[in-house]
Amino acid sequence: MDVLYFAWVRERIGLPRETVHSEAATVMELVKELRAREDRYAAAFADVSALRVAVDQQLTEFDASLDGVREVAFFPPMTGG
Amino acid sequence: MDVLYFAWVRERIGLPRETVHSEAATVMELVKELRAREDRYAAAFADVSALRVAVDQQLTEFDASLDGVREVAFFPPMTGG
Amino acid sequence: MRIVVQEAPFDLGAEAALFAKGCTESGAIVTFTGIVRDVAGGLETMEIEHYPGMTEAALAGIAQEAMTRWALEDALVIHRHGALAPHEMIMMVATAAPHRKDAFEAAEFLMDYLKSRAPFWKREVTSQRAEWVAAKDADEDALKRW
Amino acid sequence: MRIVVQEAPFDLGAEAALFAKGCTESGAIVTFTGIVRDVAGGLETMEIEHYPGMTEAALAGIAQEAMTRWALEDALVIHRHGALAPHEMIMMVATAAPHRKDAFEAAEFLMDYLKSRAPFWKREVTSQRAEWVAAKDADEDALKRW
Repeated sequence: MDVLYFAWVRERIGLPRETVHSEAATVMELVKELRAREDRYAAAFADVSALRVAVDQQLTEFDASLDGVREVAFFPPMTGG
Repeated sequence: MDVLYFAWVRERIGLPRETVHSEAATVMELVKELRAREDRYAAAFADVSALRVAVDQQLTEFDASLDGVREVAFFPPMTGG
Repeated sequence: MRIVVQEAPFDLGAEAALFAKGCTESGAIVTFTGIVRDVAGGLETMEIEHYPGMTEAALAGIAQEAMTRWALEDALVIHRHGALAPHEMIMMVATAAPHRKDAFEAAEFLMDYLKSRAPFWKREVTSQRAEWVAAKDADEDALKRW
Repeated sequence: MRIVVQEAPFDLGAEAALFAKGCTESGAIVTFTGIVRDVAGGLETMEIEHYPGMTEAALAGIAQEAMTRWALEDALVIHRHGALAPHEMIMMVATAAPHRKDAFEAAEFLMDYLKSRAPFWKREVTSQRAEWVAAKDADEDALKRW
Protein backbone atom coordinates (compact mmCIF):
# COMPACT_ATOMS: atom_id res chain seq x y z
CA MET A 1 0.00 0.00 0.00
CA ASP A 2 1.03 3.64 -0.37
CA VAL A 3 2.04 5.40 2.83
CA LEU A 4 2.04 9.21 2.76
CA TYR A 5 3.61 11.66 5.19
CA PHE A 6 2.78 15.35 5.58
CA ALA A 7 4.19 18.40 7.37
CA TRP A 8 6.78 17.59 10.07
CA VAL A 9 6.13 13.86 9.75
CA ARG A 10 7.25 14.12 6.12
CA GLU A 11 10.28 16.17 7.14
CA ARG A 12 11.29 13.83 9.95
CA ILE A 13 11.02 10.71 7.81
CA GLY A 14 12.56 12.50 4.86
CA LEU A 15 10.15 11.52 2.14
CA PRO A 16 6.55 12.34 1.19
CA ARG A 17 5.39 8.91 0.07
CA GLU A 18 6.55 5.34 -0.22
CA THR A 19 5.15 1.95 -1.07
CA VAL A 20 5.10 -0.35 1.94
CA HIS A 21 4.55 -4.09 1.84
CA SER A 22 3.00 -5.02 5.13
CA GLU A 23 0.75 -7.64 6.64
CA ALA A 24 -0.31 -5.25 9.41
CA ALA A 25 -3.99 -5.68 10.24
CA THR A 26 -4.42 -2.23 11.78
CA VAL A 27 -2.90 1.23 11.51
CA MET A 28 -1.24 0.75 14.90
CA GLU A 29 0.43 -2.46 13.74
CA LEU A 30 1.73 -0.61 10.70
CA VAL A 31 3.07 2.14 12.97
CA LYS A 32 4.95 -0.46 15.03
CA GLU A 33 6.49 -1.95 11.87
CA LEU A 34 7.55 1.50 10.67
CA ARG A 35 9.01 2.43 14.07
CA ALA A 36 11.19 -0.68 13.96
CA ARG A 37 12.71 0.28 10.60
CA GLU A 38 15.01 3.20 11.40
CA ASP A 39 15.56 5.95 13.94
CA ARG A 40 13.88 8.57 11.77
CA TYR A 41 10.69 6.50 11.72
CA ALA A 42 10.97 5.81 15.44
CA ALA A 43 11.29 9.56 16.01
CA ALA A 44 8.36 10.47 13.77
CA PHE A 45 6.09 7.87 15.35
CA ALA A 46 7.34 8.20 18.94
CA ASP A 47 4.09 9.74 20.18
CA VAL A 48 1.05 8.79 18.13
CA SER A 49 -1.14 11.08 20.23
CA ALA A 50 0.62 13.92 18.37
CA LEU A 51 -0.36 12.35 15.02
CA ARG A 52 -3.46 11.92 12.94
CA VAL A 53 -4.10 9.22 10.38
CA ALA A 54 -6.20 8.98 7.24
CA VAL A 55 -7.00 5.67 5.58
CA ASP A 56 -7.96 5.89 1.93
CA GLN A 57 -8.25 9.67 2.44
CA GLN A 58 -10.69 9.43 5.36
CA LEU A 59 -9.68 10.56 8.84
CA THR A 60 -9.77 7.61 11.19
CA GLU A 61 -8.30 6.19 14.42
CA PHE A 62 -5.12 4.19 14.96
CA ASP A 63 -7.08 1.02 15.64
CA ALA A 64 -8.65 1.16 12.16
CA SER A 65 -8.38 -1.95 9.99
CA LEU A 66 -6.06 -1.96 6.97
CA ASP A 67 -8.04 -4.66 5.20
CA GLY A 68 -8.24 -3.77 1.50
CA VAL A 69 -6.68 -0.35 2.09
CA ARG A 70 -4.65 1.27 -0.69
CA GLU A 71 -3.44 4.46 0.98
CA VAL A 72 -2.52 5.42 4.54
CA ALA A 73 -1.42 8.95 5.47
CA PHE A 74 0.22 10.17 8.67
CA PHE A 75 0.38 13.82 9.66
CA PRO A 76 0.17 16.22 12.61
CA PRO A 77 -3.12 17.82 13.70
CA MET A 78 -4.42 19.97 10.87
CA THR A 79 -4.09 23.75 10.85
CA GLY A 80 -6.22 24.97 7.98
CA GLY A 81 -8.41 28.04 7.72
CA MET B 1 -40.92 71.24 19.57
CA ASP B 2 -40.97 69.11 16.42
CA VAL B 3 -42.94 65.90 16.60
CA LEU B 4 -42.18 63.25 13.98
CA TYR B 5 -44.14 60.16 13.00
CA PHE B 6 -42.89 57.15 11.08
CA ALA B 7 -44.33 54.06 9.39
CA TRP B 8 -47.94 53.26 10.37
CA VAL B 9 -47.94 55.97 13.04
CA ARG B 10 -47.29 58.48 10.25
CA GLU B 11 -49.99 56.92 8.10
CA ARG B 12 -52.57 56.84 10.89
CA ILE B 13 -51.97 60.45 11.91
CA GLY B 14 -51.68 61.52 8.29
CA LEU B 15 -48.54 63.59 8.44
CA PRO B 16 -44.82 62.99 8.91
CA ARG B 17 -43.97 65.93 11.11
CA GLU B 18 -45.54 68.87 12.90
CA THR B 19 -44.58 71.57 15.35
CA VAL B 20 -46.32 71.13 18.69
CA HIS B 21 -46.53 73.73 21.43
CA SER B 22 -46.81 71.85 24.67
CA GLU B 23 -45.97 72.21 28.34
CA ALA B 24 -45.84 68.45 28.79
CA ALA B 25 -43.05 67.46 31.17
CA THR B 26 -42.68 63.90 29.90
CA VAL B 27 -43.23 61.95 26.71
CA MET B 28 -46.28 60.27 28.26
CA GLU B 29 -47.86 63.66 29.06
CA LEU B 30 -47.29 64.67 25.45
CA VAL B 31 -48.92 61.42 24.29
CA LYS B 32 -51.98 62.22 26.44
CA GLU B 33 -52.23 65.72 24.95
CA LEU B 34 -51.98 64.32 21.42
CA ARG B 35 -54.56 61.60 22.10
CA ALA B 36 -57.02 64.29 23.22
CA ARG B 37 -56.69 66.18 19.94
CA GLU B 38 -58.52 64.06 17.38
CA ASP B 39 -59.59 60.49 16.74
CA ARG B 40 -56.66 59.81 14.41
CA TYR B 41 -54.24 60.69 17.20
CA ALA B 42 -56.25 58.68 19.71
CA ALA B 43 -56.07 55.71 17.31
CA ALA B 44 -52.34 56.06 16.70
CA PHE B 45 -51.54 56.35 20.41
CA ALA B 46 -54.16 53.90 21.70
CA ASP B 47 -51.55 51.36 22.81
CA VAL B 48 -48.15 52.84 23.60
CA SER B 49 -46.72 49.38 24.21
CA ALA B 50 -46.92 49.00 20.41
CA LEU B 51 -44.88 52.18 19.98
CA ARG B 52 -41.32 53.32 20.43
CA VAL B 53 -40.15 56.85 21.08
CA ALA B 54 -36.97 58.79 20.35
CA VAL B 55 -36.17 62.09 22.02
CA ASP B 56 -33.67 64.25 20.15
CA GLN B 57 -32.92 61.19 18.01
CA GLN B 58 -32.11 58.91 20.94
CA LEU B 59 -34.32 55.92 21.73
CA THR B 60 -35.84 56.35 25.16
CA GLU B 61 -38.80 55.42 27.36
CA PHE B 62 -42.22 57.06 27.65
CA ASP B 63 -41.42 58.46 31.09
CA ALA B 64 -38.49 60.45 29.66
CA SER B 65 -38.37 64.17 30.40
CA LEU B 66 -39.07 66.68 27.63
CA ASP B 67 -37.06 69.42 29.34
CA GLY B 68 -35.10 71.29 26.66
CA VAL B 69 -36.08 68.79 23.99
CA ARG B 70 -36.32 69.93 20.36
CA GLU B 71 -37.50 66.77 18.60
CA VAL B 72 -39.69 63.83 19.59
CA ALA B 73 -40.40 60.93 17.24
CA PHE B 74 -43.01 58.18 17.54
CA PHE B 75 -42.87 54.96 15.54
CA PRO B 76 -43.53 51.22 15.69
CA PRO B 77 -40.82 48.73 16.67
CA MET B 78 -38.04 48.91 14.12
CA THR B 79 -37.58 46.34 11.38
CA GLY B 80 -34.22 47.05 9.83
CA GLY B 81 -31.61 44.68 8.50
CA MET C 1 -15.44 52.67 10.68
CA ARG C 2 -17.72 53.56 7.80
CA ILE C 3 -21.50 54.05 7.97
CA VAL C 4 -23.45 54.48 4.77
CA VAL C 5 -27.20 55.15 4.48
CA GLN C 6 -28.30 55.46 0.88
CA GLU C 7 -31.12 54.81 -1.52
CA ALA C 8 -28.86 53.63 -4.35
CA PRO C 9 -27.77 50.01 -4.71
CA PHE C 10 -24.35 49.06 -3.41
CA ASP C 11 -21.87 46.64 -4.92
CA LEU C 12 -21.20 43.78 -2.47
CA GLY C 13 -18.08 42.65 -4.30
CA ALA C 14 -16.56 46.12 -4.50
CA GLU C 15 -17.46 46.94 -0.89
CA ALA C 16 -16.08 43.65 0.46
CA ALA C 17 -12.85 44.10 -1.51
CA LEU C 18 -12.47 47.74 -0.41
CA PHE C 19 -13.11 46.85 3.22
CA ALA C 20 -10.58 44.01 3.13
CA LYS C 21 -7.98 46.21 1.46
CA GLY C 22 -8.18 48.71 4.30
CA CYS C 23 -7.52 46.05 6.94
CA THR C 24 -3.82 45.40 7.41
CA GLU C 25 -3.82 43.88 10.92
CA SER C 26 -6.66 41.41 10.63
CA GLY C 27 -6.72 37.66 10.14
CA ALA C 28 -10.49 37.40 9.81
CA ILE C 29 -13.09 39.30 7.83
CA VAL C 30 -16.80 38.55 8.08
CA THR C 31 -19.48 40.06 5.87
CA PHE C 32 -23.22 39.75 6.17
CA THR C 33 -25.53 40.78 3.35
CA GLY C 34 -29.30 41.07 3.65
CA ILE C 35 -31.42 40.47 0.55
CA VAL C 36 -35.10 41.19 -0.12
CA ARG C 37 -37.00 37.89 0.01
CA ASP C 38 -40.41 37.31 -1.48
CA VAL C 39 -41.63 35.07 1.31
CA ALA C 40 -45.37 34.96 0.65
CA GLY C 41 -45.18 35.36 -3.12
CA GLY C 42 -46.33 38.35 -5.16
CA LEU C 43 -44.00 40.89 -3.57
CA GLU C 44 -43.55 43.84 -5.90
CA THR C 45 -41.49 46.15 -3.76
CA MET C 46 -40.05 46.26 -0.28
CA GLU C 47 -40.26 49.87 0.87
CA ILE C 48 -37.84 50.90 3.56
CA GLU C 49 -38.60 54.05 5.52
CA HIS C 50 -36.03 55.52 7.84
CA TYR C 51 -35.39 58.48 10.15
CA PRO C 52 -32.75 60.65 8.50
CA GLY C 53 -30.24 61.91 11.01
CA MET C 54 -31.12 59.43 13.71
CA THR C 55 -30.41 56.51 11.37
CA GLU C 56 -26.80 57.45 10.81
CA ALA C 57 -26.29 58.22 14.50
CA ALA C 58 -27.88 54.93 15.60
CA LEU C 59 -25.79 52.88 13.15
CA ALA C 60 -22.61 54.68 14.19
CA GLY C 61 -23.48 54.06 17.84
CA ILE C 62 -24.05 50.35 17.24
CA ALA C 63 -20.83 50.03 15.23
CA GLN C 64 -18.88 51.94 17.90
CA GLU C 65 -20.28 49.61 20.54
CA ALA C 66 -19.08 46.62 18.48
CA MET C 67 -15.61 48.16 18.11
CA THR C 68 -15.48 48.59 21.90
CA ARG C 69 -16.75 45.15 22.85
CA TRP C 70 -14.62 43.14 20.42
CA ALA C 71 -11.04 43.50 19.24
CA LEU C 72 -12.00 44.82 15.81
CA GLU C 73 -9.72 46.54 13.37
CA ASP C 74 -12.65 47.98 11.46
CA ALA C 75 -16.40 47.77 10.91
CA LEU C 76 -18.65 48.73 8.01
CA VAL C 77 -22.42 49.21 7.85
CA ILE C 78 -24.30 49.96 4.65
CA HIS C 79 -28.11 50.20 4.73
CA ARG C 80 -30.43 51.22 1.94
CA HIS C 81 -33.83 52.89 2.09
CA GLY C 82 -36.53 53.51 -0.48
CA ALA C 83 -38.27 51.02 -2.77
CA LEU C 84 -36.41 47.77 -3.38
CA ALA C 85 -37.33 44.91 -5.68
CA PRO C 86 -37.15 41.23 -4.64
CA HIS C 87 -33.57 39.89 -4.66
CA GLU C 88 -32.07 43.36 -4.28
CA MET C 89 -29.49 43.74 -1.53
CA ILE C 90 -30.85 45.75 1.41
CA MET C 91 -27.82 46.10 3.59
CA MET C 92 -24.46 44.72 4.56
CA VAL C 93 -22.13 44.74 7.52
CA ALA C 94 -18.48 43.80 7.61
CA THR C 95 -16.11 43.24 10.52
CA ALA C 96 -12.35 42.70 10.60
CA ALA C 97 -10.48 41.28 13.59
CA PRO C 98 -7.29 39.42 14.42
CA HIS C 99 -9.34 36.30 15.28
CA ARG C 100 -12.38 34.71 13.69
CA LYS C 101 -14.42 34.52 16.88
CA ASP C 102 -14.37 38.30 17.31
CA ALA C 103 -15.20 38.95 13.67
CA PHE C 104 -18.16 36.53 13.73
CA GLU C 105 -19.56 37.68 17.07
CA ALA C 106 -19.27 41.35 16.22
CA ALA C 107 -21.03 40.83 12.88
CA GLU C 108 -23.88 38.98 14.60
CA PHE C 109 -24.10 41.69 17.26
CA LEU C 110 -24.26 44.39 14.56
CA MET C 111 -27.05 42.50 12.79
CA ASP C 112 -29.04 41.86 15.96
CA TYR C 113 -28.88 45.51 17.01
CA LEU C 114 -29.44 46.87 13.55
CA LYS C 115 -32.63 44.75 13.23
CA SER C 116 -34.28 46.19 16.32
CA ARG C 117 -32.48 49.40 17.28
CA ALA C 118 -31.86 51.28 14.05
CA PRO C 119 -34.82 53.36 12.83
CA PHE C 120 -35.84 51.47 9.71
CA TRP C 121 -39.33 50.22 8.90
CA LYS C 122 -40.14 47.80 6.11
CA ARG C 123 -43.36 47.71 4.14
CA GLU C 124 -44.20 44.89 1.75
CA VAL C 125 -46.14 45.96 -1.31
CA THR C 126 -47.93 43.41 -3.50
CA SER C 127 -50.46 44.06 -6.25
CA GLN C 128 -53.15 43.41 -3.62
CA ARG C 129 -51.97 45.33 -0.60
CA ALA C 130 -49.25 47.17 1.29
CA GLU C 131 -48.39 45.97 4.77
CA TRP C 132 -45.88 47.07 7.39
CA VAL C 133 -43.62 44.24 8.43
CA ALA C 134 -44.20 43.43 12.10
CA ALA C 135 -41.20 43.27 14.40
CA LYS C 136 -40.45 39.69 15.45
CA ASP C 137 -40.21 38.68 19.10
CA ALA C 138 -37.26 36.53 18.07
CA ASP C 139 -35.39 39.63 16.90
CA GLU C 140 -35.99 41.40 20.21
CA ASP C 141 -34.99 38.24 22.07
CA ALA C 142 -31.78 38.03 20.03
CA LEU C 143 -30.53 41.16 21.81
CA LYS C 144 -30.54 39.41 25.16
CA ARG C 145 -27.47 37.36 24.43
CA TRP C 146 -25.20 40.42 24.19
CA MET D 1 -21.98 24.01 -3.61
CA ARG D 2 -18.55 24.90 -4.91
CA ILE D 3 -15.23 23.73 -3.48
CA VAL D 4 -12.02 25.25 -4.78
CA VAL D 5 -8.48 24.27 -3.76
CA GLN D 6 -5.89 26.29 -5.57
CA GLU D 7 -2.46 27.86 -5.28
CA ALA D 8 -3.43 31.07 -7.08
CA PRO D 9 -4.92 34.08 -5.28
CA PHE D 10 -8.68 34.50 -5.38
CA ASP D 11 -10.67 37.71 -5.69
CA LEU D 12 -12.86 38.16 -2.60
CA GLY D 13 -15.02 40.79 -4.25
CA ALA D 14 -15.59 38.79 -7.42
CA GLU D 15 -16.23 35.56 -5.49
CA ALA D 16 -18.67 37.21 -3.08
CA ALA D 17 -20.56 38.86 -5.94
CA LEU D 18 -20.69 35.64 -7.97
CA PHE D 19 -21.88 33.64 -4.98
CA ALA D 20 -24.61 36.18 -4.18
CA LYS D 21 -25.72 36.28 -7.81
CA GLY D 22 -26.34 32.55 -7.79
CA CYS D 23 -28.58 32.72 -4.72
CA THR D 24 -32.16 33.55 -5.63
CA GLU D 25 -33.99 32.21 -2.56
CA SER D 26 -31.85 33.60 0.22
CA GLY D 27 -32.29 36.55 2.54
CA ALA D 28 -28.88 36.25 4.18
CA ILE D 29 -25.37 35.77 2.87
CA VAL D 30 -22.38 35.42 5.16
CA THR D 31 -18.77 35.35 4.03
CA PHE D 32 -15.67 34.65 6.04
CA THR D 33 -12.21 35.43 4.72
CA GLY D 34 -8.98 34.31 6.36
CA ILE D 35 -5.87 36.44 5.91
CA VAL D 36 -2.20 35.71 6.64
CA ARG D 37 -1.21 37.57 9.81
CA ASP D 38 2.31 38.35 10.84
CA VAL D 39 1.73 37.76 14.54
CA ALA D 40 5.29 37.57 15.89
CA GLY D 41 6.85 39.93 13.35
CA GLY D 42 9.32 39.03 10.62
CA LEU D 43 7.06 36.58 8.76
CA GLU D 44 8.27 36.21 5.19
CA THR D 45 5.96 33.51 3.93
CA MET D 46 3.19 31.31 5.24
CA GLU D 47 3.56 27.95 3.50
CA ILE D 48 0.47 25.84 3.30
CA GLU D 49 0.87 22.14 2.61
CA HIS D 50 -2.13 20.00 1.80
CA TYR D 51 -3.15 16.48 0.84
CA PRO D 52 -4.31 16.60 -2.78
CA GLY D 53 -7.39 14.47 -3.30
CA MET D 54 -8.29 14.19 0.37
CA THR D 55 -8.43 17.99 0.72
CA GLU D 56 -11.17 18.39 -1.87
CA ALA D 57 -13.10 15.41 -0.47
CA ALA D 58 -12.82 16.67 3.12
CA LEU D 59 -13.96 20.19 2.20
CA ALA D 60 -16.86 18.82 0.17
CA GLY D 61 -17.82 16.57 3.09
CA ILE D 62 -17.77 19.48 5.55
CA ALA D 63 -19.78 21.71 3.18
CA GLN D 64 -22.29 18.90 2.56
CA GLU D 65 -22.69 18.45 6.31
CA ALA D 66 -23.40 22.19 6.65
CA MET D 67 -25.99 22.01 3.84
CA THR D 68 -27.68 19.13 5.68
CA ARG D 69 -27.66 20.67 9.17
CA TRP D 70 -28.83 24.14 8.20
CA ALA D 71 -31.39 25.40 5.68
CA LEU D 72 -28.78 26.62 3.22
CA GLU D 73 -29.37 27.53 -0.37
CA ASP D 74 -25.69 27.28 -1.19
CA ALA D 75 -22.19 27.09 0.29
CA LEU D 76 -18.77 27.97 -1.07
CA VAL D 77 -15.31 27.03 0.17
CA ILE D 78 -12.08 28.33 -1.37
CA HIS D 79 -8.74 27.39 0.18
CA ARG D 80 -5.28 28.14 -1.12
CA HIS D 81 -2.04 26.21 -0.68
CA GLY D 82 1.58 27.04 -1.42
CA ALA D 83 3.64 30.01 -0.27
CA LEU D 84 1.65 33.08 0.80
CA ALA D 85 2.91 36.49 1.86
CA PRO D 86 1.59 38.38 4.90
CA HIS D 87 -1.80 40.02 4.23
CA GLU D 88 -2.62 37.61 1.41
CA MET D 89 -6.00 35.95 1.60
CA ILE D 90 -5.71 32.26 2.53
CA MET D 91 -9.29 31.10 2.23
CA MET D 92 -12.92 32.05 2.25
CA VAL D 93 -16.27 30.44 2.92
CA ALA D 94 -19.69 31.74 2.01
CA THR D 95 -23.15 30.59 3.04
CA ALA D 96 -26.59 31.62 1.82
CA ALA D 97 -29.81 30.93 3.70
CA PRO D 98 -33.33 32.29 4.06
CA HIS D 99 -32.51 33.50 7.60
CA ARG D 100 -29.44 35.10 9.11
CA LYS D 101 -29.08 32.66 12.00
CA ASP D 102 -28.60 29.73 9.62
CA ALA D 103 -26.15 31.60 7.41
CA PHE D 104 -24.05 32.69 10.41
CA GLU D 105 -24.07 29.33 12.19
CA ALA D 106 -23.26 27.40 9.03
CA ALA D 107 -20.34 29.72 8.22
CA GLU D 108 -18.95 29.30 11.74
CA PHE D 109 -19.41 25.54 11.52
CA LEU D 110 -17.56 25.47 8.18
CA MET D 111 -14.70 27.46 9.67
CA ASP D 112 -14.45 25.37 12.83
CA TYR D 113 -14.35 22.11 10.87
CA LEU D 114 -12.09 23.42 8.17
CA LYS D 115 -9.55 24.53 10.81
CA SER D 116 -9.18 21.09 12.37
CA ARG D 117 -10.56 18.53 9.93
CA ALA D 118 -9.34 19.55 6.48
CA PRO D 119 -5.81 18.35 5.65
CA PHE D 120 -3.89 21.61 5.58
CA TRP D 121 -0.72 22.38 7.51
CA LYS D 122 0.75 25.83 7.92
CA ARG D 123 4.44 26.63 8.25
CA GLU D 124 5.68 30.09 9.17
CA VAL D 125 8.93 31.06 7.51
CA THR D 126 10.97 34.02 8.80
CA SER D 127 14.53 34.97 7.88
CA GLN D 128 15.58 33.11 11.04
CA ARG D 129 13.59 29.91 10.93
CA ALA D 130 10.73 27.85 9.58
CA GLU D 131 8.22 26.45 12.02
CA TRP D 132 5.09 24.35 11.68
CA VAL D 133 2.10 26.06 13.23
CA ALA D 134 0.82 24.02 16.17
CA ALA D 135 -2.86 23.15 16.30
CA LYS D 136 -4.64 25.08 19.03
CA ASP D 137 -6.64 23.32 21.73
CA ALA D 138 -9.20 26.11 21.31
CA ASP D 139 -9.72 25.09 17.68
CA GLU D 140 -10.31 21.46 18.65
CA ASP D 141 -12.62 22.58 21.47
CA ALA D 142 -14.58 24.75 19.03
CA LEU D 143 -15.87 21.57 17.36
CA LYS D 144 -17.67 20.50 20.51
CA ARG D 145 -20.44 23.01 20.14
CA TRP D 146 -21.70 21.46 16.91
